[in-house]
Order: sequence, then structure tokens, then C-alpha cells
Amino acid sequence: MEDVQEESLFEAPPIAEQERMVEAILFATSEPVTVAELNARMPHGADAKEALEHLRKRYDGRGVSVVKVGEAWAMRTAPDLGFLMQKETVETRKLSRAAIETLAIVAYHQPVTRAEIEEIRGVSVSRGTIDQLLELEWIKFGRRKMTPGRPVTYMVTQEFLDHFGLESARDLPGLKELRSAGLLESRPPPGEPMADEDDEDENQTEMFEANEED
Amino acid sequence: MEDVQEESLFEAPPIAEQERMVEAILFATSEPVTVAELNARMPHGADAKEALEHLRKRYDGRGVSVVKVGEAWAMRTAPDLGFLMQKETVETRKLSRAAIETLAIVAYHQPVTRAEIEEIRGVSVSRGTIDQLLELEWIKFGRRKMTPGRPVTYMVTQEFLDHFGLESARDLPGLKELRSAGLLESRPPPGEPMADEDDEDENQTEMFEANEED
Amino acid sequence: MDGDTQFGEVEERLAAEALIVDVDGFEGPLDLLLVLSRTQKVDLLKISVLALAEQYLEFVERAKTLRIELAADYLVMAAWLAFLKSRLLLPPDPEDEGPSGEELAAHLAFQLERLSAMRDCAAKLMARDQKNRDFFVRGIPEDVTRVRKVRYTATLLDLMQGYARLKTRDDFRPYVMDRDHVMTLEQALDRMHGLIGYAGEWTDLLSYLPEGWETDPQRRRSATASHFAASLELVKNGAIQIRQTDLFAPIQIKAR
Repeated sequence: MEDVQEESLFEAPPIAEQERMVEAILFATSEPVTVAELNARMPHGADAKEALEHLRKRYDGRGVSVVKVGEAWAMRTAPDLGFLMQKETVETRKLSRAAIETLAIVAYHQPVTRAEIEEIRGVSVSRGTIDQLLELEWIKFGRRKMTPGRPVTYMVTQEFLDHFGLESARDLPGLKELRSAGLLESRPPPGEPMADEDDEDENQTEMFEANEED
Repeated sequence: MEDVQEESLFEAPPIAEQERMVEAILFATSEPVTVAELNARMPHGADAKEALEHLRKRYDGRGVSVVKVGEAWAMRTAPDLGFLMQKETVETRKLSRAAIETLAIVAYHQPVTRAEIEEIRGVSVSRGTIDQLLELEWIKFGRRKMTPGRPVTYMVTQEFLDHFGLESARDLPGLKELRSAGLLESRPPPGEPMADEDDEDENQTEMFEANEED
Repeated sequence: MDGDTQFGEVEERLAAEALIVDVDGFEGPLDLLLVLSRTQKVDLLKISVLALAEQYLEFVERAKTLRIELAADYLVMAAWLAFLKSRLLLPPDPEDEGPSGEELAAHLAFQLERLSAMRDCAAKLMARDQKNRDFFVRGIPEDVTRVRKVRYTATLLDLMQGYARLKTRDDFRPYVMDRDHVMTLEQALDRMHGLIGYAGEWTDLLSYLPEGWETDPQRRRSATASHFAASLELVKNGAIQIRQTDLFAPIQIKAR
């Protein structure tokens, strides 16, 4: 392996060969692989990003496709062929309505605190609901909020994106409409100014803008 | 799902579509799939065998190939790309003092038993230390000693010589040289004869002569 | 026309009763308000919060007459909506501080709209193609062997220093000298193996000590200890029996 790397220090393999390599790596694993990891595994000088573009086109319309999952890439069967598959995998536990709604709120409002989730749903969120989503690896802890008590926030994970076939959180259905309708703002009840209002807006903007830069 | 099958009772999907189906099934199934199984899972009237042939040709020379495993079919990454399936993380660690001392004793006294190593080090040698050196392929088992219990002996390997840049174990500096190189700084307490120095050299000779017989 | 209205009222009442019976099915007052608001059959943006407040209060009243115990948060909401209703109906008091009834109503409408939107989103999310249901991952993943290469940094110098360290220690504490006064377990065992056949009777263990080891105290100690350990080993192997009749009495052995 080292030899290969040494050799190719001077010359990267042709792009067609790089495409084969990316194909093999993505094929071999069930988990999404980041471009950085691809580059690390491929010979020196290879450009996984470019090779990926070629590969993606090649698989366009095939039974298997190359999909982007957050910052990573994976191969997945085409959704229209799902009927051919034996559902060998254990069905995931049926999620409660509370869990599904909580998940949606985290996805659309991330990073979001538990108090904010409760504010939106109008009821308290049970520990079990959050735990279940954490266990499914659909949500994760984000950074703490800079408000009194420094509460933890929740965000969706790469596994969430992978599960729902999303390239990024930006691609959530209806996100734009919700934003323009002001429904993603954290609006404090009148007369109770929220200490973190500015911070909140900042966080939201930051997240989606940061995403948009990708 | 059923609808699709019902529909296709009358007309099989075009071969290109069948190829997609075979592709998706081979990709996602956890075991190689036989032609009979493929046909059973595909819409009525499909010809998995023909679709497989098309698919096989399509993947010819790609990073992934369609291979026959016994009577069944599967997809595998191309054998020449196997080197990509490794992720190497190099960690540099200093060999422990116990390991270095044990290694030194083996190098200077080979073939040497564990009991002898312990005698020289003055402390017991843990199984782990020996295992580590064996794993590093710096030491190997020599022939058993002709003493009661017929204990195994240890010797250094070619790998060891390569690593330390030695032609042979005989190139290891002797005790006198170590002393003149300032590596043995302590002088024996006056009046105590250094009984073991000559003895040492003798051992060395003996050891290497024995070695040469191998 | 009249009949229609009446029929509408009946329908509404039935619906309200159904709501009450189903009160456990609601996820709190906001959820209930959202369901009630749907009966207005208008866009949530144009909802009449006043009408909604009235509907809710009516609901709570009916629950009371039916002697249904409502959870505290339903009652808190009822109190708040009663307050909101009075604010909306009475002309604003210029002395009064705090938000106006319209502001409070707007916020409630916003909350309802937001909750409703999130529910739609949740439904849309769950309707998406899902992994291992609609699309699938690689069924035979190939292991990416994580080659953790530990590169050890031992050098020849380390090696020689290590050896030198050992040898230096020898210079200070020559083993050869020590060894003159030490009898190992193996040595004692070897000796006893040869002698044990002669011990048909109970014999003092100390009589087995080799010649020249009984007098020098250091040697005697070492030999006694190693012979004792060796005899235990032989007992374990079933070769001999061992006994000591009293504290500090001679230890005796006998072949089996």
C-alpha cells in the first residue's frame, strides 16, 4: 500500500482509474464515506471529488445510485426498486407521534433546545422520546446554547440524512416556505422578551448559511 | 408491490429495466443470489439470466464486478483494488523498557529460554512482553532446550536484523565495546571481580557457534 | 335554513362531546386548540382567536358538567384564554402595561400555525423514501480493515542501553556470588526425586538437606525453604505424604 502511495506521489492515476477506485470503495461499505476519507484511501494526488462526479453520472438511472449524504457519499439502491427487496431488516420500532414530531422539530429548527421543542409542541417532551431518537442516531447533541443555564441543543445526524435520503438538512421538504412564512423563527410570547432572541436568529441563520456554502 | 407483479404478468419489463433490477438485488442482498431466486423476486416474465449477462458486461473493467459464487451471483469489488479496502493509521509508540530489555537479552543470549531471560532481568517476564515481540516478528521460537521440561527458546528474526540495521546478531557490540562507547558507565565496586565479563564473551561465542549449526 | 343551523349545532355538540371523551388522546391544550381551530374551516392565519377561545372555554364547561377531570394544564389554558377573551372584548386600558389582546392573540395563532406546520413536516418526512424500506444499502459490505500500524521506535541504541543497564546492575550485584548460597526449588526437587524412594518411614524433612548446606545459616535457610517447597510439590503430585505433629515440630515426609 505504501509503495502505491509513494509511486503515485509523482503522478496521480488517470481519472477513469480514480473513478473505479471511488466505485470500489463506495461499493464495499454500507456507510457513507466522506470525500476526505476517499482521498485518504486513494493514491496520493487523486481527486475523489472529481471522480465522484463522473461516477455519479455513470450511475444515473441505474438500479443503484450514488447519493450524497451530508458531507459524505454512499451507494443506495434506486427507491423505485424497493419492492424487489426482501425486507430482511428488522422493522424499526414504530415511532410514537411525539417522537416523529420531535424529530421534525429538531430537523427544521436545529440547533434546538428541549425547552424550545416543548414550546413548539405545547407539551413536555419525555426523556424517553429524546432517548429513542438519540438511540436511532437520528439526533445528536449540538453545542450548548449561550443562554442562562447553557442548555444543550439537539441537531439531526448524518444517519438521519441517510435514512431519509436527504443530501443535507437544507433539502428538508418545505423548508423554504416555512422560513419565508416566519414559522422557523423563535418568537417570544409578547411581553416576555426572550433573552436569547438575537442569539437564536444567529444560530439559525448560521446553520443554513453555513450549509449553503457547501 | 403486488400491482407491479400483476401488471407484469402480461408483459415483462424491458431488458434494461430487468438489468437495473438485478443490479439492485445483487447490490443489496446479504448473500449471493441464484438465478432462480432472482427470477422469483423479479416481475413475472423477466429473464434474470439474460439480465445478468448484460449487467456482467456492463461492469466489465469497472471497480466492481459481477461474479459467480458457486451457483449464485454476487457483486464484489475488483480484486486489483483490494488495497483500497485498508485504512491505515500509523501510531508511533516507544517500546516499553521491559520489552527492550527482553529483546536485548534474546539478541545477546539467543537461543534463550524464558527462565533465562527472567534470571538475567531479575524479574519475571510477562507473557504480554514476549507476545508483543513475537507479534512484531522481532523474536521467534528457537528449538527446545535439552534440559528438564524441554523449555522453548527464543531467537531474534531476520525482521529484527532488518529493523535494527544489523547483518547478523553477531554484529551487536559486545560488552567491552558497550563499555568503551560509554554505555556502561558504572564501574564495579572495587574489590569485586567482574566475574562475568569473560564468561559473557564465552557465552556469546558459544551462542553463535550454536547458531551457526542451524 | 333554520333546520340547517340546528343540525349544525347538533353536529358541533356531538363533535365537542367526542372531543371530551377523547381528551386523553390530546397532547395537551395546544393540541386541543389546534383540533378546535380546524372546525373554523379557515386558514390558520385568518383564524378568529376570540371564537377559538370561546370554543375552548365551552369545551371546558362541558367537561365540568360531564364531571370529566381535566388535567391542570387544560385549566391553566382555560384561565389564560378567559383573560385573553376579556382583553379582546374590552377597550384597551391606557394605564395597563403589557401586551395587548391582539398581540397575545397573534402569538397564539402563530403557535398554532407553527405546530400545524411541524405536523405537516413530520408527515412529509415520514412519507419520504426510507433506508431499508424503500432504498437499500450494500448487503455484503466488505470490511475495511483498519490497519492500525503501531510503529515502534526502538533503536539499536535503545537496545544496547537496555542491555547495558542489565549488565551494569550485574556488576553491582553479581548473581554468581548469590547463587552459591541459594538452592532453587528445581534443584531441591531433583534431589528429592532421587531420594524419595528410600523414605518408607516418616522421616524428618531436614535430613534431606544436602551435605554442606546444614551448617552455614544462609545456605541452610535456602535449602530448607526449597526442600519444603519441593516436598509440597511432591505431595501435590501424590508422590509423598507430609505431616507436622505440632507447631514448630519437625516436618516429616513419607513415600506413598
